[in-house]
Amino acid sequence: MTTKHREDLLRQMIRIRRFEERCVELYSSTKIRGFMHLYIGEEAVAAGVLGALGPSDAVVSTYREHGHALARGISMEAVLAEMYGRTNGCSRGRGGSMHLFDAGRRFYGGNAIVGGGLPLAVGLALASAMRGEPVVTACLFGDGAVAEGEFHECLNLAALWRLPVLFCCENNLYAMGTALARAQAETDLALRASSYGMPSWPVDGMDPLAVAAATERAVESIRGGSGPCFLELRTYRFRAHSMYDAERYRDRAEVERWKDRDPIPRLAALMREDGELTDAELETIESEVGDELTAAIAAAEAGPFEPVSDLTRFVYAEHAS
Amino acid sequence: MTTKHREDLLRQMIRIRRFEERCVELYSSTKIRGFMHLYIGEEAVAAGVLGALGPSDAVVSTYREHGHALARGISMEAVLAEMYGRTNGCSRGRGGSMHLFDAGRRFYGGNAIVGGGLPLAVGLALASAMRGEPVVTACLFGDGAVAEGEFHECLNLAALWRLPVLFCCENNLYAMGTALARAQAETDLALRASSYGMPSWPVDGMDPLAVAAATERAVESIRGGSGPCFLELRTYRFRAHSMYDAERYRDRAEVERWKDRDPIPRLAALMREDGELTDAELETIESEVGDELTAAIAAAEAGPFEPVSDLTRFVYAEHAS
Amino acid sequence: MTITYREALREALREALTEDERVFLMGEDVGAYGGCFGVSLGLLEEFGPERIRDTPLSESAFVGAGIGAALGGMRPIVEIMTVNFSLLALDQIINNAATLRHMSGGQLGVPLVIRMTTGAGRQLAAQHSHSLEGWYAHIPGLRIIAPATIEDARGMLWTALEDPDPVLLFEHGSLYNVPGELAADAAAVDIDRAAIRRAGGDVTLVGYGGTLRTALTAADELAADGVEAEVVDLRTLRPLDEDTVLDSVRRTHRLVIVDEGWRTGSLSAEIAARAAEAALYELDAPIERVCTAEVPIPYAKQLEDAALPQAADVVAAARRAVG
Amino acid sequence: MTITYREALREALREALTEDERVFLMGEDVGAYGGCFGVSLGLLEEFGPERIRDTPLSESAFVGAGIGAALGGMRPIVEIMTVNFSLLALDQIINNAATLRHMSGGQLGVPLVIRMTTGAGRQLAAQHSHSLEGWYAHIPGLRIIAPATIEDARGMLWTALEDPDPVLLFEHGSLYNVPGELAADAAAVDIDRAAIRRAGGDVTLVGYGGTLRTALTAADELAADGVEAEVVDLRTLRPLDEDTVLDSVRRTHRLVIVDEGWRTGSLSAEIAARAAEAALYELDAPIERVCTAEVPIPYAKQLEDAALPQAADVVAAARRAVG
Ligand SMILES: Cc1ncc(C[n+]2csc(CCOP(=O)(O)OP(=O)(O)O)c2C)c(N)n1
Ligand SMILES: Cc1ncc(C[n+]2csc(CCOP(=O)(O)OP(=O)(O)O)c2C)c(N)n1
Ligand SMILES: [Mg+2]
Ligand SMILES: [Mg+2]
Repeated sequence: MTTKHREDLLRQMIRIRRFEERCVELYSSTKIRGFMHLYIGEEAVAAGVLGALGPSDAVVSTYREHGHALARGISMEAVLAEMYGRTNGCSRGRGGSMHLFDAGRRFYGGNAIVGGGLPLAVGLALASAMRGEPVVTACLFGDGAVAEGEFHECLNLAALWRLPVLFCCENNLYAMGTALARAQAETDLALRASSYGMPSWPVDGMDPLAVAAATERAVESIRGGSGPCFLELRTYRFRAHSMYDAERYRDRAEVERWKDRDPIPRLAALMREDGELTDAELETIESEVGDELTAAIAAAEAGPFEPVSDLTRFVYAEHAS
Repeated sequence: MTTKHREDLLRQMIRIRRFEERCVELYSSTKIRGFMHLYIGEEAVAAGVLGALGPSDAVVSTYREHGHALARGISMEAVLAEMYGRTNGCSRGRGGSMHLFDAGRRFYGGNAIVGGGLPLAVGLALASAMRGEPVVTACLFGDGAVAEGEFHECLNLAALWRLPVLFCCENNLYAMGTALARAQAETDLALRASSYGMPSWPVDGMDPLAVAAATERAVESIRGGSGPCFLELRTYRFRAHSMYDAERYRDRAEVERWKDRDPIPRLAALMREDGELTDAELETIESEVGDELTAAIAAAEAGPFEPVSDLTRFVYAEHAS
Repeated sequence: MTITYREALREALREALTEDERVFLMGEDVGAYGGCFGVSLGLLEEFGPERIRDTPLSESAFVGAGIGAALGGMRPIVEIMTVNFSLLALDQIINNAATLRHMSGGQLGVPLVIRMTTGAGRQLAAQHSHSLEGWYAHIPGLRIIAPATIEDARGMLWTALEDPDPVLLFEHGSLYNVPGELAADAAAVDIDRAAIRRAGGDVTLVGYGGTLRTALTAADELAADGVEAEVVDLRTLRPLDEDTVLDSVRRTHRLVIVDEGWRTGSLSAEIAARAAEAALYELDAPIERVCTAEVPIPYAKQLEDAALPQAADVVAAARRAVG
Repeated sequence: MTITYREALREALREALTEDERVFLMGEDVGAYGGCFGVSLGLLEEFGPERIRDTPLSESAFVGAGIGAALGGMRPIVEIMTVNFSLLALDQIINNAATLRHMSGGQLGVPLVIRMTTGAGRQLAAQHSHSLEGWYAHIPGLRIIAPATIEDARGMLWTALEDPDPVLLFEHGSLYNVPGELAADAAAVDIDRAAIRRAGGDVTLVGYGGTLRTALTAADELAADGVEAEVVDLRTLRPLDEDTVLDSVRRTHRLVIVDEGWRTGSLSAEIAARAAEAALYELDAPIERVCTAEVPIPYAKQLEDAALPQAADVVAAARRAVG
């Protein structure tokens, strides 16, 4: 892997981290409202997976998707303005944190029903297959979604029809307050997925290099026409499930142990060791990200609100006539 | 296995076969209406599975359940009267062929939504487990149900909570006109089920002795508290899916090959070989079954219709007051 | 030419598959079996398994896949065998199909047609006899259509496919075998307006889908008695063409609504409410609703008949209204 | 004592678990997490994991398991986090819970209580803001209740558990933190009758669940203007206590219905229809409905506020009715 590639991964993770740290503040000052789910700790997955996709590939995500959206190239301004409920938001302010969309970048949300995105991904893949386009649809979802019926229906359908779907299970060991072992009879999710007859493997989701490598391998296989793949990305969320969560269901110590594996300092250290990163360079990244963020906040805050008279727009298509 | 046991299995299969053969005639003469699904060819499963259960065990079934109902001890009269829509039917004529019930015999239907019975079975098993009763809930469903989300949710839940459920998949290779290989990415259903971490095994569903033996083994394990089991009962329906089916989706020759394995003559031949059955004894069984059937038809036809003034009964409980 | 409702639907499918290569049909047993009610019989042979796709029993996945395929540039027609099984796909229909355009601030659209059989009357009992098309009409973002005539069975599909939003098309199970005349050049029909199927000045009878015939039969009977009923076929249940209904009421001053939904919360309630909001002073008699009894549909014939709206009930209601 | 709606619900759960050993609570995160809205906080510690059961994310399975457990002699309380996710369990609710008694000719009963949070108003956007309790009221075999007051939050659960049929209990998300007075000896309440929460002779305002407050606020504003509104809280949405509503209309001759459902096909339509059927000649003004706009609920606050029924809208409607 080139230095440039590693640096991209590092920068992407830092962008996501700093962005969300700021979101917490903005939420506290009630600039952001509704439900908000932080990705902090899981950045290696977004950086690694999204970084391995091409612009014509499609992405389907969850409500914990700030990181996915940013890594897909949606600007900080568009994401933040969305959370501010402004028309310069990537969903015009109608979606909020859980519903980021960007049709041009083939980013199909932002789905807040656990498991609800999987059928969309299967359908997007079906469309590209029928149109003969060499496109991969990446579908990100959590370990909690694995228990839902739609998971099963979709893995079977994708495998049966050999559709170009990359199933990316972000296994952060909890679905809200429910630990994996209290939700799954078989906790080895890659093993479970392999029972549908598709290549599946577990990946260290705290290591962006491993995530990137695994995704590249899978994408190559899928684009080659051999049907879907499944990646179990073993990761952890450092923060609460949402902004209203007292975290009664896990130990502080467990969280601390995982924080020792924080992907950002880990990659930075590795790059430093390999002579690929100096303190000054890291500074530069941080300050560029800081500037990007400051500008994004300013732009988001300057965005106009949709007039109430437009309330019922976008329920049905607007006819040209 | 004792001669008595074998004879019981044979008699049960003959009862079901003759009953349904008559149903076809009664359907043609429009005495029976609505949807009707025949079990002919699959009798070894009903005889073997239901015969291995005790009276306090619970049963959840499908719309193809005449055989299950009869093998559970619901009388021919009650089943037939139900299909006639009479109040002496086992569901008072409100259910018809697809909705046979008998609360006293813990026969919980008769469910016409594919996969819809599985959650009920999980719940019945949960209730018996919470009440400390040594009861098994047998849940019968087809290969088609395996693709439904509820299959997945229920197998996981039962395995996770180690509930006393016996999952009995009647794999007759078709879901209506859809051959198994066109519905399942992995056609070895016992293997699929084992991925939920429960003991699963395939059984020759054309052999009532094998079915009975496998069920006994599974029931013993479940009653011993080791959680659910899964049986894949490999069988075949000799007739059309329902009364409206031109069977475009399969070869006559395939059907004929399976008919060579008809469980009734097969068991009869075996018993004859082993000196357990004479032609005269078989005659006797047939004529006893014939008499039972004749009496059942007479009783069904004599049953009263529910008065229209009672239409809205049984929507809510009738309060004593 | 004379053709059945089923054949008219099939012709519409054939035309769509022929005219637009983005169109494909997907659902349980639409291919090898020929469709559970025979609507798609022969299409697999004609268009091949890529475009006539049999699915596993996975309503949520294949309906959702239809939504995804629509997002991806196709024009899927998804068949759910019957409305009864659509409950398993409801999350996809409501939370995705009906919602994506709005949630994305207008970026996405879901040009999807979902066909399903609806209705009771064939002794299929409680789990196979739902009439939920009126219930679906509650959901913004969906368009709900219910062809009641041969012409609409032939013509509504193409119009639905041209709609950039999701359309649910409900075929009443008791209509498939009904024959009728169809012009050789029959083509797409408008789906924006309700239709007056019979003119009359004494009372307005509103029906749709399976209840149009009930209303027309009742109208004939009333006519024999000298009462001229105007019969309105809603055709599209969402958005409702309120104007056609209310205009009729303004002429007849009496309103009887025939609805196969369970009375409480059926579409008939919405129509009655709109009349009570917008035409209260035009009403010369209380609004009458002839609906399905509030009971899961029983198997026994006499009970099922009693549960469903019958022409005689409509006649009685109209007589009460006319006074 | 002063207690919040949330605490009142928790007290009701605690009482049920204490009084009846067949009762247990099952759902996503009801245990270790304490309930997604904190309703069941502390109950796991008090009653243990056998009776406070965290489930995997499998709405259809655990709702269906609740039905099965009820058949098996237990008295389950199933929590679906929010009504939005109940769509995934709808087949079980409609085709099993609501139907088994009838299909079995009266042999089986499903004494199950399903609790869920409903409603919008907290900027949770389209997939998390449904108000479908009125929609559920269409289904025979179900009882639908919606506690709008502290007393009802405390008292309805026990009554629901004593019901031999399935009861869906809808808790409005914006009420959890609302405090109120509760008598120390508060106990089960009747769920058969609607309640008049404010007497008045000029206009009837009907609300339920989350819209009761809206109606009461509007009534206060109207009173300042000399218009005395009577406010009816439906409490039970199915079966509807039509008498209480119509009696009030017969006194006031004006009807305004406040409903958080989307206007078309909302419960408000049913109430309007019943008034138009049974009390047409009592109405001195067209019926008014103040409902949610026909749009998936948007995230942005000004849009969400505009979409939902507000007290000012109710005041305006009442003024139109009073004329
Ligand atoms: C169908 C459904 N059920 C419940 C919820 C409420 N809920 C939101 S997030 C969540 C946990 C999901 O866990 P997981 O899939 O592991 O994703 P994570 O939050 O860990 O990223 C739950 C239960 C929901 N949104 N959708
Ligand atoms: C959810 C659902 N989808 C579709 C149907 C229509 N349908 C009835 S039986 C059947 C085939 C089921 O096949 P299988 O489970 O293998 O059982 P079999 O009929 O072979 O005994 C189908 C598709 C249904 N009843 N329920
Ligand atoms: Mg998780
Ligand atoms: Mg089968």
